[in-house]
Amino acid sequence: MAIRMLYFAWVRERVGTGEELVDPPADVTTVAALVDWLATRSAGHADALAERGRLRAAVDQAFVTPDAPIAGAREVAIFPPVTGG
Amino acid sequence: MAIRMLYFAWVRERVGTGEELVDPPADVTTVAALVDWLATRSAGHADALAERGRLRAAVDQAFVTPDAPIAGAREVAIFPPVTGG
Amino acid sequence: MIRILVAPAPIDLTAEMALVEQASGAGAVATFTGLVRADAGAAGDVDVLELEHYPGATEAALTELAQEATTRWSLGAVTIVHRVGPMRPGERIVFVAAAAPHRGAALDACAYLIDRLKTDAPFWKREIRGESAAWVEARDADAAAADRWR
Amino acid sequence: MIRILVAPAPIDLTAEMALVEQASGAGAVATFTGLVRADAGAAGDVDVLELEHYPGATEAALTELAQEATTRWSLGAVTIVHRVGPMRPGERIVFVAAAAPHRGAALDACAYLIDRLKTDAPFWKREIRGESAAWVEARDADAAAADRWR
Repeated sequence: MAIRMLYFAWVRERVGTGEELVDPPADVTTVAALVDWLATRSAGHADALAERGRLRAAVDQAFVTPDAPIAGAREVAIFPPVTGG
Repeated sequence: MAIRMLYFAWVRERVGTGEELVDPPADVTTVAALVDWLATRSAGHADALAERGRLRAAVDQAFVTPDAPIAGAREVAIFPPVTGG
Repeated sequence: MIRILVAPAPIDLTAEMALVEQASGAGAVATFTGLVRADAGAAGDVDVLELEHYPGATEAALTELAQEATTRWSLGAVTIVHRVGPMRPGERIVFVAAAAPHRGAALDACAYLIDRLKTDAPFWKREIRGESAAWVEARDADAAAADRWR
Repeated sequence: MIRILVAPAPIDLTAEMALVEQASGAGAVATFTGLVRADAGAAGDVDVLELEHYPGATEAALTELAQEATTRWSLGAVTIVHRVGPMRPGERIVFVAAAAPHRGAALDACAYLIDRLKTDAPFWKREIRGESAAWVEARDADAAAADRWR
């Protein structure tokens, strides 16, 4: 099933879009695996997702760690550490 | 030398005035001794100054403890614990 | 900037905040506002709260308090405004603000200012309910809160 | 009262404070206001600060944060207003307020809200200086400040 990917801040800039629909293979079951797979999609993706330690993620708008499952997820967001306030 | 006495809150109400000039004898050298001497001036003074533990004082607008000297003081204030803010 | 104001007029929060925010280095502003509480417990609702103070000594105590805060923390502005005289439930009694480059200093200084003000500035509250009036008793919790900073 | 607002309009402090002060049981109101700093250090002055966020997730995160505060402290009101989009030095980025019957809860809850907001809400700052733009890096101190509350 297709997942709606969202990218924010410099991740968005480097990927080249803030939003895309993706359909990862069945063996991609966690956020970490999804990031690995996304990084193969384009040079922009590879650049944006190179430094895994600087990436954070949310699955269906809930903040998660990289080992979080993505089974059934409709929306996954990848972004840098937040800097609000 | 005369001292300007100031009273605030319920001390003022019980003394019956907010301000008076007093000229204590030479052996009255501390705030505590001054309060003892003031308490003999009227029934209102005695009532206002009866509970020494509930009184606070300032000498020339600086907050002091009962053992503080009053030598040279121009203004002494007696009042309850403060309740601002 | 240190601003101390003790006056019977209602506290103009918008104007006070503008002064604090315009102070140099104000990236973070923490404030505390005390209001006359409408529901004053077992004794029934308060109609009027009266604030008495010690003119001259009050301003001196608040100025000293503000100066102590600026020696403890790097602050762009400290404002202490305290209303005196009669006021109604819901109205502002006191407004305290601290501005600093970063939030830790602003938040800590604001808590320090209001905790110390409660025990170190010569104000006295009297609650008026109908025909009766009662002086507010000092709270041990206030002395304990102020002692945290010594 | 819990009020969450994420919007590009300037933050109306007067209106926000009025809402907080009118909440029931508001004897004490603590606020924190974050301003765009004019002097941004070695890289020179910031002309414009841009705030990007994650629509939907931002509001959900702030609502959850406000609800957590109301379970920790007895609060009459919690307000979190965060501006997004472009803004100028001196303008308000964020306004947080907590109202409670007594000051301890209001002050603690206010510090909690801004500390947790810094690490738990999906906002990203970009500083624009002349022709160049740079994303602000997250600060370890913010994570440490948020961890104090866990």
